[in-house]
Amino acid sequence: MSAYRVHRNSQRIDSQSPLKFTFDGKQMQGFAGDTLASALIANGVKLIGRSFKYGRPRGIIGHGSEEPNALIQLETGAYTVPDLKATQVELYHGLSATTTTGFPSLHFDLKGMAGTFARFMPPGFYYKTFMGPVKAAWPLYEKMIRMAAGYGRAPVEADPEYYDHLHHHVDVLVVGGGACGLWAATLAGRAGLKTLLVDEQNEAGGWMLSDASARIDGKPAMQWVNERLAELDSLGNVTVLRRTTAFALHEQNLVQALELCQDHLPIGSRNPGQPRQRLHKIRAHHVVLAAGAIERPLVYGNNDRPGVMTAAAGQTYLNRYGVAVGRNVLLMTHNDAAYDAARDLAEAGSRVTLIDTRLRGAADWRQQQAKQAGVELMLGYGIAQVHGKTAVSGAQLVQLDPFTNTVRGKGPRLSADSILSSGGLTSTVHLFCHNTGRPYWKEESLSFVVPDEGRQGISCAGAITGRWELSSALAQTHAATSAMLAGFGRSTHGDCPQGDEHEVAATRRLFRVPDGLAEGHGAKAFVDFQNDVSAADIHLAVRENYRSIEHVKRYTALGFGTDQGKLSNVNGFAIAAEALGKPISAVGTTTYRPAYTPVTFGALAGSHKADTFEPRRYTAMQASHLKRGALFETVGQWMRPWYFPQGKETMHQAVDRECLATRNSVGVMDASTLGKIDVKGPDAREFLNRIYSNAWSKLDPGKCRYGLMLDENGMVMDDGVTACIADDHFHMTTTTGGAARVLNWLERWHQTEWPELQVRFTSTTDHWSTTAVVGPKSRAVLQKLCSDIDLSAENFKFMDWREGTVAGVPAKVFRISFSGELAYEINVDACYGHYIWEQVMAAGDEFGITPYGTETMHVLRAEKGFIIVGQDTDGSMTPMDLAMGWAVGMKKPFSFLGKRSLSRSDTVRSDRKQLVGLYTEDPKVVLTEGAQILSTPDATPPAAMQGHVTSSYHSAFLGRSIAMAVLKGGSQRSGDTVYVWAQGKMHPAKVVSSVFVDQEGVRQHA
Amino acid sequence: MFQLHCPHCGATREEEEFSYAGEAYIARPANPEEASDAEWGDYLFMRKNTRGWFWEQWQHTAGCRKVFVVKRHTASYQIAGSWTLAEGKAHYLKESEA
Amino acid sequence: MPNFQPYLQSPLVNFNLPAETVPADSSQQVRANELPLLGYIAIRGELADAAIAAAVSSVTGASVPAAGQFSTGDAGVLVWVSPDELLLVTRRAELAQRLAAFEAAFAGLFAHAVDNSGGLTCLSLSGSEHVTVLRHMGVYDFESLAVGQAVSTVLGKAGGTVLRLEDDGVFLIIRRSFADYLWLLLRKVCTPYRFAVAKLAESGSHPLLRLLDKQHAAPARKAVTA
Amino acid sequence: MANRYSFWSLLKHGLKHHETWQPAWRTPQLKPRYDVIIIGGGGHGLATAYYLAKNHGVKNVAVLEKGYLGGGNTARNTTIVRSNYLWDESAHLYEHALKLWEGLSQELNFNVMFSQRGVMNLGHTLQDMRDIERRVNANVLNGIDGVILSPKEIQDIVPLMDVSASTRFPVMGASYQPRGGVARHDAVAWGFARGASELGVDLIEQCEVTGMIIEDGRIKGVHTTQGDVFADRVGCVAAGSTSTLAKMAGVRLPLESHPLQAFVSESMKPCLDTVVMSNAVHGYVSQSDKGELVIGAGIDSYLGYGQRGSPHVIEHTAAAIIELFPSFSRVRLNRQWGGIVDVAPDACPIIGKSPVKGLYFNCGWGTGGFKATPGSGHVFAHTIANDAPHPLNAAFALDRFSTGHLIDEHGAAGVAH
Ligand SMILES: Cc1cc2nc3c(=O)[nH]c(=O)nc-3n(C[C@H](O)[C@H](O)[C@H](O)COP(=O)(O)OP(=O)(O)OC[C@H]3O[C@@H](n4cnc5c(N)ncnc54)[C@H](O)[C@@H]3O)c2cc1C
Ligand SMILES: NC(=O)c1ccc[n+]([C@@H]2O[C@H](COP(=O)([O-])OP(=O)(O)OC[C@H]3O[C@@H](n4cnc5c(N)ncnc54)[C@H](O)[C@@H]3O)[C@@H](O)[C@H]2O)c1
Ligand SMILES: Cc1cc2nc3c(=O)[nH]c(=O)nc-3n(C[C@H](O)[C@H](O)[C@H](O)COP(=O)(O)O)c2cc1C
Ligand SMILES: [Zn+2]
Repeated sequence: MSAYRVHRNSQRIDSQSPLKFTFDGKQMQGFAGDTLASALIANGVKLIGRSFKYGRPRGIIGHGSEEPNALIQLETGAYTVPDLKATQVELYHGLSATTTTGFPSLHFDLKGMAGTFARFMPPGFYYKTFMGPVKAAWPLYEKMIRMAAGYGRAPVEADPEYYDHLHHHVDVLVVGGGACGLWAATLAGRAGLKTLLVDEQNEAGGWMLSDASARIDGKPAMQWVNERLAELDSLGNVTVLRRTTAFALHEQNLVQALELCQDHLPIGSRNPGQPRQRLHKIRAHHVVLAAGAIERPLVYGNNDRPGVMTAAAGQTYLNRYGVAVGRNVLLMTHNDAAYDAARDLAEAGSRVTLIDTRLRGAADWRQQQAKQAGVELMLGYGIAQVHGKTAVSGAQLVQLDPFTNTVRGKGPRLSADSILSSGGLTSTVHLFCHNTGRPYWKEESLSFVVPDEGRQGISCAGAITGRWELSSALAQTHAATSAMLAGFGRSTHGDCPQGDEHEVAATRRLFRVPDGLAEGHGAKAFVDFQNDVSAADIHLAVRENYRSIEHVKRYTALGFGTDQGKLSNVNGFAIAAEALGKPISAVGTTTYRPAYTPVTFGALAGSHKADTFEPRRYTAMQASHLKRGALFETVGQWMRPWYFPQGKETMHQAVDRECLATRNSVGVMDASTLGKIDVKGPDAREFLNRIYSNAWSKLDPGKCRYGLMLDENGMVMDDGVTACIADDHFHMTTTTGGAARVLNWLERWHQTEWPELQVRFTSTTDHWSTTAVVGPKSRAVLQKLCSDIDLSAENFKFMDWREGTVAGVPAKVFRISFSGELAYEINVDACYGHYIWEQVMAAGDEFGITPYGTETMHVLRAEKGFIIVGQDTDGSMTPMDLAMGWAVGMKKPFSFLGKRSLSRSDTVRSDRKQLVGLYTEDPKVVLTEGAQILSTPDATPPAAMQGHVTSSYHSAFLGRSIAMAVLKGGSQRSGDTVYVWAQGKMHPAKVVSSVFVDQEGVRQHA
Repeated sequence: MFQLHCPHCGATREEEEFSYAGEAYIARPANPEEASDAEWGDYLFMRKNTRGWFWEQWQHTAGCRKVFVVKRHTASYQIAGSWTLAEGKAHYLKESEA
Repeated sequence: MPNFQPYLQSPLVNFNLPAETVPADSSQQVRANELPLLGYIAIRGELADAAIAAAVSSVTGASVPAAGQFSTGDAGVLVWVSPDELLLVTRRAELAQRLAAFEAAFAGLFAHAVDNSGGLTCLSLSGSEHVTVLRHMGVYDFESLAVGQAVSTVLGKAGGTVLRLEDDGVFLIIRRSFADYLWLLLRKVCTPYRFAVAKLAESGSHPLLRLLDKQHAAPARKAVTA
Repeated sequence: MANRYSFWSLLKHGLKHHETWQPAWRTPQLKPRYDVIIIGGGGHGLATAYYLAKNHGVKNVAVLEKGYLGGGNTARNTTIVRSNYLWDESAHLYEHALKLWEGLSQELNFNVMFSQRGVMNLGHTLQDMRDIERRVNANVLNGIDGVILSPKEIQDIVPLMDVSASTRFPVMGASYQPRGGVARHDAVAWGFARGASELGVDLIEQCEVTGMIIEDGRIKGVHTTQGDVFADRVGCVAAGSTSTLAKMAGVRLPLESHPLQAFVSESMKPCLDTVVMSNAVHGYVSQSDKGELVIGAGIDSYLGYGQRGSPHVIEHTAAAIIELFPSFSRVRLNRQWGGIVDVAPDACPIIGKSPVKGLYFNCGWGTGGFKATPGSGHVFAHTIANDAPHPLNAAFALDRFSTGHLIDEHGAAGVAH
């Protein structure tokens, strides 16, 4: 065991609060404030996973969201989460985690064996093979590939926790709670702006949490951080959200941020009343990006061995978590900053050798400090190759040429239990780039960075601009924030905080540490750890002409992982640039896309789940339907009674009973879901003439008419009955699913095309409850409820409507029929809907009144050949196709919507599909809705399909089956025999009229 | 996700309140019966589909239900402004001429 | 004809809120309840037209509110919906009288009133976290909704109009068929807070509460349970 | 000459540290004149060039690509391949493509990882089930495989799906095309690129077409960012950018370009072995060979050339996936992106001649053209080579928008991906 706990004054763990946890079933202990990663390291765990492609042993390499290797499965059962980065999991008591890779086990891994053949598995190797020996072999190969891929396991139980969304509208959103973000928030807060600061970590402070020696305004940086937090806390206009990651930035500064509300708590002590995670949707006038920077490693041979880390990680584990990552540490750097890590580790008792790739090393004061702490300095060297297999055992050094990145000579072989490297910082530019922003290559910072001046609505502050020295990062933050405040017309309160000024020596421009061999000949030097992309792989991609950086990414999978290349991208771009012989700036970056770090699906969904996934709309009669045992059908968002089974009835039994009761006596149906639109104004009639295919000029008050609505393409889009209330006033009904669409349709035509027409549309769908009383006894039922309307056949005719009272309630009664029976639709204020329904039921009792649902409604209307838009039509049917030419007023003066389309060459073809009725030869056979129709019994593919069955039922009234269908040239094929085919079964049927019951209309006119 | 300004409500609201309503100012032929099949097809289906500054209609479906026009850049997603149908038309015509 | 005894049911009748109602107190972070069975009249007409505005005022006793606002008058609360639409929330008992008055006042004008009383209901939402709860449900900047303002916006996947009459709370006007969904959603987003179906405040001169018909507030008459 | 790819070639080159691999395609200089210019180096454009050279002997061809090859929608799609379309015209076209897919890896000597793991379209309402019935019957009668599955059968194939009756959109059944599946999108572009290049086609990247050279109603060539190039025949295969190019030629098209978004989860062990699509709930998902769930979101309603859309669309899709797969609630989104899809009014492609002689368009594939890639290239090459459509694309001509002979695949075909 090489890593060990030390005490550091800077540490953020509470050594008084030990926590027990298990990893791969082994009991371990950590402390409050630990991450799973820091606790694992402290427990001596090095091997944490196997690599994706080669099964190489891997350990923890980073300390935050950049971690590519330590993907673990947290917890089991319903609480399990795959692929969490151990570096971002806060330790809690009782936590259990397992590795996600290694088969059959982490220590004995078959893929690892296959890794022996790694040299034959370059990038894209699967594109080049698995194509033979026979085609059929590929599924087997694929199965193996799939089994070998993937990290954690998807949960298989429903999520026991919940999520919600919270919307914010703020003046300023600050992303990042490091020194710079805190200062920006302080200035915004002091200026009185409504400010929100988010930081992904459990504590604010950013790098200051790791850098024990930093000072601001002459005091320890963390003291300054705590003062800032206290001040922000005291300002009423500032909110600080911890454990909250801004993961996407969208148009007009809409930022999505994920707050982990309870993930840091033991499962047993989570509050079920609080969400597990919360998605914040923040609309900010101005965003300050202070997301900082992430240290990248250098690229060198076997740089993926467990025990290899970034220098920043080593420094963080030490200073923040009180864990020294090794007793015998090698640290390779090309910059000054990493000396601090070496110094701190040495101070804490580790043996540290600092390998500076620069011949002259760091600024004197840093070299002195390091030496004083006991660090051994080796200048002008680099690590060619790491030794050790499942753990670091040492490294082979080479002497570097001081000017070119080549090897000048051999170096010593050193033993070590831990190897750190620093390849400089990479600015966290992601959010800036989510909506078109592009970073630029700043050579002096050796990083892609964002501009100091930000852009419209966005300021950039601190390390994100490539400022690695605290003093200059703060100075830039101060300037950028002041400029932002000026934009708000506010002034800046406070002087720029001062970081210590240091002398710094120049960085060495180095990404890939040379090993003296041609690329691809030496040990694998990894760039992207999660996807096993080595420096040689990038060269190979370029050699094979995958030269665009996007091709390099896609061919090698560079940056494709769950870390999205936070450690690897810049090294990858630099190596590609070298292979291409181009400057890095000309290579550019791949595209930064959300999410900055992964986001739980559940959090994205929020409360749009289960019973609130999508509205369920109910009518006022819902309780009545439930009481009578209705089963429901979803129609659009509405829940409509489907049928009302009694006892053990099947649907067909129930529907037969409902149909017969209605045809023979009386049935009742809830028609409230139909869309209703009040159309009123002097030009209402003209408007209807334009919007409907049929004519409205002569419809008198007191009368109703069925109307067909076409789209401009001439196809039927909706239908319904419209009643004339007064000369300038109509009550329009639409299909249940079409209500909103039709209202918007009317509004758009009126507003955009005919604003001169004086007419207005008001939705009254919810206002009216509609009870349809249907059947020969419907008049008798109504007579019991209604004294002020003359219900006699002569005075209240089919397609009339009357106003009066029903059961003492003001009502509009329409004598319309969707069943071909004598029928009335009672419309009342929906608050009376339940009452009226129950009154009708009571009044109908003596006639055996029978409630029925949509299924019976469908049978009754099909018996009459009435269409249902959306079932008998599919957006390709004209009124003529539906044999409804009678509903087209070709002589109307205004060219109504869709009219012109009806005369196009294709639309007037006589062999279009037209609506017909079908009688099966065997009356017991109920055709399948959706069955295809053939002219001959030969169904050999490709068979010439003639049309299909749109509606098909057993008609209890007729004692046989009936069907509606659309058939090529159907209007001329009456009497033909056709062959109806569905799922291998064929039934002959005869083409007949689609009106099966009461062709003369006697019943509805009764 | 856009914030759109509804000139009727005089308020800037989130995209979720609105429905996109297509290219603005497509003129319906005054005499459809006189249009050829090709002209009618053009009116029905052919669209500018501009990459760049584009005049489009939105309807404030969750608010005032009014249709209005927005001038939006379809590649950068910048929004230059929004107007009532009547007000916008003058700007639109001026730009179309230019 | 038998002696009919019509009863009215509010859209939320199936939740039987009266049975759940407890006295309001300050420990409740979110309080909600229904103001059942009010009268709702959509007024359609160009509001910029002085004659129409005058007619509206004459019937309602309220001035025509500016965009995004509401006003109050004898007849109740008058909410701006669009440049050619207002919503009058009034006493249910006065519906017929109001509708007739509009008809008379709009004679000769291109304007009219449409009864929508069956189609809408009103919720009161108050308590220290009531704005937070709205922020869970909808994208609108509810913190900016000042007293006197009304906004029609989306709440979850439904629409709704939110009115702020006073600092402590808002009123939501929602559609009947979405009421069930919105109530479920409201209860869901209130999970983190102490929630109560709380007794509505004494009406006094409160412009909305005083529209409540005491007679209908009696649960037994309303909630014909199924 | 490019290397032949095989297991043995990997061994051979591996022993030589992979230093001996040839470029997958050549990087030629742009010539001043070609027989045919293809605008757009996506899957369709590259396939067109490949088949022009392979089947029609037209080898003096340039593919002009403004960015990098395969970087348009080809790089962004959810890779669903199926042929179970409703109408005869589209069914035959997509089935033609599917048959080509079945031999494509061998044809190209490039493993496009075509994985026939089956595609399921769920039905949640009675009308969905009618539509499914109609479509599956039509498919079978057209010689396309398809069956209807019961909820129980669905559950057996996709154990993690919630098929209980209590959900908001209960799963009532599904259509299932076993021969459908997914393929590796990038490999398709690269495979065709390599194949075409080997046959002599010049692939020119970073070459944006900025104008058309037209004389007397005939195409003569194009202006590009690399200079003018001449050819008597030009095929435009630019997906979301088609309208922009058509405008250069003075051609009006019935297209709208919308953002269409997708996202992937983190990579997980195999947990979903089929492609699952749902129209009513509006989500579709498969798991890639690498292990991430690949999920398609809804189309954004507005025009957008930004390759990004609105976040609430993604949120709704995540909700839809959880509705279908409640246990995926704790799975995490890794990356989201968008493409620009060119949608035609009838959700069907436009393939054929244009009013400008020698200028051909292949566009309108909208949200679902990846699956057609080989078939589209095949018939388009035929169209260009013969100046007349292949029988399979004759119905997809531009004139259908004036005759009214639309092939409306909207409702009937389910989510059109
Ligand atoms: C998110 C998403 C999911 C999808 N899912 C599926 C699916 O599951 N199944 C399916 O079948 N389909 C799917 N599609 C659709 C599918 O991606 C496309 O139909 C298909 O890839 C189109 O291929 P293409 O070659 O025509 O277009 P593209 O790949 O877009 O190629 C067009 C090329 O033209 C280039 N170009 C444009 N303008 C110019 C110019 N002026 N000069 C030079 N070059 C130019 C572009 O840069 C581009 O590379 C999806 C699409 C998206 C966006
Ligand atoms: N040596 C190192 O590794 C290192 C790393 C970073 C910063 N620094 C130095 O620290 C000083 C202060 O820098 P700073 O304040 O600009 O950066 P910082 O890195 O100290 O702080 C940035 C903070 O933002 C958080 N963050 C990043 N992306 C986020 C997101 N999308 N959502 C929420 N939180 C997010 C990070 O976790 C971190 O806490 C500078 O001098 C800088 O050079 C050093
Ligand atoms: C089928 C498919 C699977 C993908 N899987 C991943 C993935 O695992 N990781 C990843 O980072 N991106 C993945 N991507 C997305 C690409 O990184 C990229 O976002 C997409 O091709 C669009 O390109 P752009 O983001 O460069 O504009 C995938 C894309 C597709 C089409
Ligand atoms: Zn508005």
